[in-house]
Amino acid sequence: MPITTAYEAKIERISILDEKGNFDDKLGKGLIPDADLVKLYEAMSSCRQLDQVAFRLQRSGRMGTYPQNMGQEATSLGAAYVLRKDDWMVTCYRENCGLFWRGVPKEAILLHWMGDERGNAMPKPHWVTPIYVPLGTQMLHAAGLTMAARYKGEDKIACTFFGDGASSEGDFHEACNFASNLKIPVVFVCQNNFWAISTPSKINSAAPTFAQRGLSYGMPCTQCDGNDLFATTYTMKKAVEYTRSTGLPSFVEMVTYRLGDHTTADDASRYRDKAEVDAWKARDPIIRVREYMKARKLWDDAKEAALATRIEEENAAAVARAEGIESPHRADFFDAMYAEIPQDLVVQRDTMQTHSLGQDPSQLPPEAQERARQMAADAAAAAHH
Amino acid sequence: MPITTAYEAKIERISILDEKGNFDDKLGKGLIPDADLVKLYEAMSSCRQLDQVAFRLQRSGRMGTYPQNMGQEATSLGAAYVLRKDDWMVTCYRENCGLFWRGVPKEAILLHWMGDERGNAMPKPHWVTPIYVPLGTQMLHAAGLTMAARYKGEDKIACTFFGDGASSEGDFHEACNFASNLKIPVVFVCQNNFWAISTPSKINSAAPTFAQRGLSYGMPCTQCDGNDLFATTYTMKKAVEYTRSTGLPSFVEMVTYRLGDHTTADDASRYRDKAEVDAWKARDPIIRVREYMKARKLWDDAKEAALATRIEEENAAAVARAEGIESPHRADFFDAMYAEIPQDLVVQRDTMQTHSLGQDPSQLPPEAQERARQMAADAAAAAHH
Amino acid sequence: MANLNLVQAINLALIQEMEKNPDIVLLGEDIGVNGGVFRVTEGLQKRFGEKRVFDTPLAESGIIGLSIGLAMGGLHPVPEIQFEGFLGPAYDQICSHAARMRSRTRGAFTVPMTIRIPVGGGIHAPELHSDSPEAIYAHTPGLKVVMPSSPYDAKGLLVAALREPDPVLYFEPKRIYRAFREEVPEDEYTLPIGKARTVCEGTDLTIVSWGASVIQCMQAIEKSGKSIELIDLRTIYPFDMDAVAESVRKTGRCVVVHEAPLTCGFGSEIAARIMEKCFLELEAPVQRVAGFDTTMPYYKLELDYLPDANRVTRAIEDCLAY
Amino acid sequence: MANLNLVQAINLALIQEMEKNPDIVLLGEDIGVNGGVFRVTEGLQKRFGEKRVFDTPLAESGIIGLSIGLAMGGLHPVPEIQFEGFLGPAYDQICSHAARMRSRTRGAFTVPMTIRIPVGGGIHAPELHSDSPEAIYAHTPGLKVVMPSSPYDAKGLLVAALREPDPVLYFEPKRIYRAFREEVPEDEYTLPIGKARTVCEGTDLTIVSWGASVIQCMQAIEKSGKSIELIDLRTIYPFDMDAVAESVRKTGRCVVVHEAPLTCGFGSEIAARIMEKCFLELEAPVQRVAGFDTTMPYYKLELDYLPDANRVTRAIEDCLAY
Ligand SMILES: Cc1ncc(C[n+]2csc(CCOP(=O)(O)OP(=O)(O)O)c2C)c(N)n1
Ligand SMILES: Cc1ncc(C[n+]2csc(CCOP(=O)(O)OP(=O)(O)O)c2C)c(N)n1
Ligand SMILES: [Mg+2]
Ligand SMILES: [Mg+2]
Repeated sequence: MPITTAYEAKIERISILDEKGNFDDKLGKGLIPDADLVKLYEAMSSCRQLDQVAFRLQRSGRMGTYPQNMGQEATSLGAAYVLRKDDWMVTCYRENCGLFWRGVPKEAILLHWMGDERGNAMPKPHWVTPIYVPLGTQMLHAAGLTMAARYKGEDKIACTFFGDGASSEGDFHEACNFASNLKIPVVFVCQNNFWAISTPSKINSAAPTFAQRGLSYGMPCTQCDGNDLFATTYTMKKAVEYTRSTGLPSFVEMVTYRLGDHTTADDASRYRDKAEVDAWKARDPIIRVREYMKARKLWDDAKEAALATRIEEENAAAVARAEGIESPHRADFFDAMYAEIPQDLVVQRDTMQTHSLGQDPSQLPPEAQERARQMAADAAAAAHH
Repeated sequence: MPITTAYEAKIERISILDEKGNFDDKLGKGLIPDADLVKLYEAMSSCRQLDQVAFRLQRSGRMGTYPQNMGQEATSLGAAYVLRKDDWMVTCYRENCGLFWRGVPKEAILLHWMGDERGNAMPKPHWVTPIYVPLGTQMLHAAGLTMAARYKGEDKIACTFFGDGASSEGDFHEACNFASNLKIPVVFVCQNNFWAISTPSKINSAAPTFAQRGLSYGMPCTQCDGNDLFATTYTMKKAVEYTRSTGLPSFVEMVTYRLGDHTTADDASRYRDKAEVDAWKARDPIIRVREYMKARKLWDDAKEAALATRIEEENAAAVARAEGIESPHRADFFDAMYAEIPQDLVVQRDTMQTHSLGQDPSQLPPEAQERARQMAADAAAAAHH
Repeated sequence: MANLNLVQAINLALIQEMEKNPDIVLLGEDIGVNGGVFRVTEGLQKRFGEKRVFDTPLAESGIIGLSIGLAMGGLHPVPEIQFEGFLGPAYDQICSHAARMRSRTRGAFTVPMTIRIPVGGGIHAPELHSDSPEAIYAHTPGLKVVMPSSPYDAKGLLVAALREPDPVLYFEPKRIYRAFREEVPEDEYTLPIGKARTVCEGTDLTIVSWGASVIQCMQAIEKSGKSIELIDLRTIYPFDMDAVAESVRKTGRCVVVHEAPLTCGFGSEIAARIMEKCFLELEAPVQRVAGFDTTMPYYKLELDYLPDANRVTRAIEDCLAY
Repeated sequence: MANLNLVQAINLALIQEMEKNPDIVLLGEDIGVNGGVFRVTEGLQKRFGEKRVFDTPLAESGIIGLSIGLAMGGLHPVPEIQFEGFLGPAYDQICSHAARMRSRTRGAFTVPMTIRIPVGGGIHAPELHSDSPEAIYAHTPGLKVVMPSSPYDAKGLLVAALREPDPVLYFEPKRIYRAFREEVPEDEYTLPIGKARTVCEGTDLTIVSWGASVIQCMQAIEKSGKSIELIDLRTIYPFDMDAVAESVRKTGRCVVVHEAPLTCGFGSEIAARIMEKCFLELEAPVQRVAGFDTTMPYYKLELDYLPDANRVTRAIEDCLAY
């Protein structure tokens, strides 16, 4: 038999609650208890509202560049809902909804985008990592975190999120390959929202799916409707079960769409059609759940109105907390560099100078020393202004 | 239909002339004309003998670290045989047999491993690239070279070789992904010889095949017996046909085995069993073809003896040419840096000093200038020794 | 002549050279329809087509590795790396290949390529969007490193880079992308790579700087009321040590200003060379006004990190008082 | 006390610290059964098991990225990069993450990790097996950079690194891996990171060096017949400027010696700082004996590239004659 079969693979696509309101009972029944569903819906709505608040903050100069999560709430939320609270969740920057579900305070995320490292000081009990700006790099950390936990006898797994664009980075390949070959239980979730800034996803993969990126490593791969909270929950449940029980990685593609601009610095109308966006607006993950809940009498307009008010207050409070924090001090970026700050950095911090005569004015003639002192005092006063 | 099929794939394995001498007529008949087969056999034998010569050169201090190609002759040769002479062949360091078939002079390869850049000055007409030491990096260059050729209206394709180990590097992923998404006709050949130095291939991929690494990118993938010249030829033919006609990349895994140490700096007995090596010796690509030719009366012991003599002479001549080249001059590594050498480098080259007083002795007191001149002259004399 | 900002000057240089040289191709993340996140390549895909101006997958090593292959194959690729913070993944392709290809193949293969990279701080950007890694590449033999500080220079230096037979890292200080305009000739001109510009002449002290910091230096000089000579290096490698040494021999004092961290920043090389070449003329130790040896902080504190006119002023005063 | 070479001293340090600290794990290419291509980890997998000493896929970014995760998760990983030339693919994980994690998370996550890397030339190796990139990492805030020059130092510095709460690049000069032996105590000792060693005292001139070059310096000093003080930096960042300045204030003259290319090598920082701190005491410009600003040539010419005792001698003589 000169031609034999060396390998065969098949990837399934999961959809439970579609945009037309069709619900698949076989997969969906009992998947999410009603009480949970309401909470999940509220979480998505709240995340969406915060996105709008953040947008306005940016536009009014109270926040820097901010990446809206709008339209993608069901992806990370499905994952966060399925994971154990002490599993690692290692995300990028469009997974706010999942992070908030984990308990990450909203002000942390706001603070980060306000240009403050303290927003990234993720408290340990949430088992989440900081926001990652360099794309594709965090999945390796997810593997390391999980391996460390296993080393210490904890049976944690990790779930790591990254975009369609980020899956083009070499580190993506290395992370999947390490996890597979070194047997590290990580669920890799590619959040395919069809765009990487202005780059359409076909430039990041010409293959029919992103899910098949996991085949290289022999991982079980699944694609799901990422705008369908039931599908993301179902798919994550299967993936997490597999990964937790075998100790091996698995791969999920969640097909979703970025309804907003890439970030507040972007203008998506330059590169994509309104028609495309409109089509996806009709597939909004939040609307879908709301209609489903209404049909099942779990939800009504009064509840919706009450929720809107509650969310507005909650998010305003989060903004207030983020803006209310005392300003960081310039000593902070020195003190944060090492567990013990090297002497040379102490001098830089204490003088705020790098030039040697500024660092050590004793080298100057006496009159000049006095003047240098005065200049330093003036500069300090100006800086505190 | 909540569960649908998003993707399916199947990878075939090709074997034509197996280690027991079975020959598959359906695939193999007419594949390699007899006259060619004899030449290909001779090429493999010559490459094998050169490996032994190089080994002895290294052991006797006449060459630095050298990576033997022994056992893998049929992989790159199959590719070189199938490719057009003006297709790019972008290899690593274990593809001597294919390079020699292309016309690369043997002394170039020897010279390279003798620590001389001139060995890497690959003459353009062979359309091959220099030997690559940093693993996994060359496949991107293959894509670029091919894209450049297409840009200029040439219908070249490229074939690029890399090891099982190298396929773990991030650049491997980026090369495949770029070729697939930007539609660059490159045949990617993973030469799986089961080891990356002491690291068994399962640590570089836990998946059943290396061939499936191409599925990520939607490429057609094939595995073949890399010790079977007919199989490598057949597989390359199909891959090259596909890639040339579609302008799209394809992926091939050639399963082979490194019969020697990783390099002359390695001692493979530290990490692998003699039994494994012996089993693979029985699958030697050269023996297989010889037995087949003998059975077909294309070859006999007299021819073998005559060939051995011819090869020995040829290879000795190549060594003589490599060793006979005049020594490189230290000015070379300055002059080779830029098309036009910056003034600062001219000074470094002409003085062979980096310290400023050595570069410009005119700054020294007159007596010291004289002494510096003398020291420089002494040093120059010592260096020419 | 047109009154252009730095972005427009670069755009113009690209257009004019692409029209002359069909081997120039542009590639990178979002450079096509979107014209790059800073709009530097705005309109170029429309003008020159998708074959010459194309978006790539999101992978910097891939972008540079592909470009190296394109260059080895006879083109002059102009890859854009979106921010200097994302040069990291491409470091190996730049330093192990682009920089070495000519030397390791004794000229059989060369890499004529111009890597365009927005650089530096001051624009309120997220992490890894505000760094200044020029010294890393100046320490890597085989590369040339350019950093303009004005629209006029940007055009002349870019045209020169696009005609270079060796790889050039062309750093674009994003802080001054749109900060000001100046007259930029439509006509062809090049500025030689390796030659500095004397921005203003003076006799009391020399300032050496490059990139966006040149602006802070000019502010400090204006305020100082002293006769200060300002040298804008324009190119970091090869660098115009003759111009620097000549000036310092005249003034006897020097302040070097850059955004990158102090330790092993390019200022250290300039300082060391000044000592070597002007030892007897130096009246005070060369002073370096630089970024601190910390990670560039998130933007709430970035202005505390970046050398500003006040710090330059202080260094001038101290150096003069010595 | 045992008479050990540098490889053995490192091996011993690893064994002793691994026995004390169960959180230390070793990983890298070929470090397990094979004991690493230089045999530095010989016997360790057998001794500590595959959980603590394991081979990885062939991918340097992966090795460092995984290690960062391990460190964030509470372990102290000790990744080996097979040769310094293969740090390139890991540059981004080192500089964008390992170096920044503490600062960008304000200490919520830290990266205690010791990256072991054979470094430098002189062993007749293929391309990219002979470089000296220490300045690149010294220019990257958040890292510590160590380079021992003897078995005794190697052990003491490695033990210190293995107890560091921040990432350390521990460069091992491969040229002296087996060049000589010295007495290395079995007993626990550490050498502080950030402190130099005065190899020999002198009054005429100071030499500052590190790594394998220290040996060439010693040869040159012996030959010179002069009273020369040799300072082995031991750690490149943080570096012991006090020791250097104190010595140069005494001698008034200084030669810095390293293998890396001259321009922006760490010698430039030392030279600049000496000028800053010892301006009035300096009797001659600081001289730098370094690798040339070229790619390290293939091995036929590597000895022409590397600074040798003759070049050091010449610099000493010139500096003294000034
Ligand atoms: C290594 C790296 N390269 C480039 C960028 C600049 N950048 C930020 S977001 C982005 C697109 C990301 O696309 P994708 O991964 O699909 O995520 P999405 O934004 O769609 O959620 C780019 C190119 C970056 N942050 N990191
Ligand atoms: C980027 C990089 N990392 C590490 C090395 C050191 N190294 C040289 S060969 C080798 C193993 C290569 O294995 P493989 O790719 O399977 O090729 P083979 O030697 O088996 O042909 C290693 C780790 C290298 N040359 N380049
Ligand atoms: Mg996306
Ligand atoms: Mg192999």
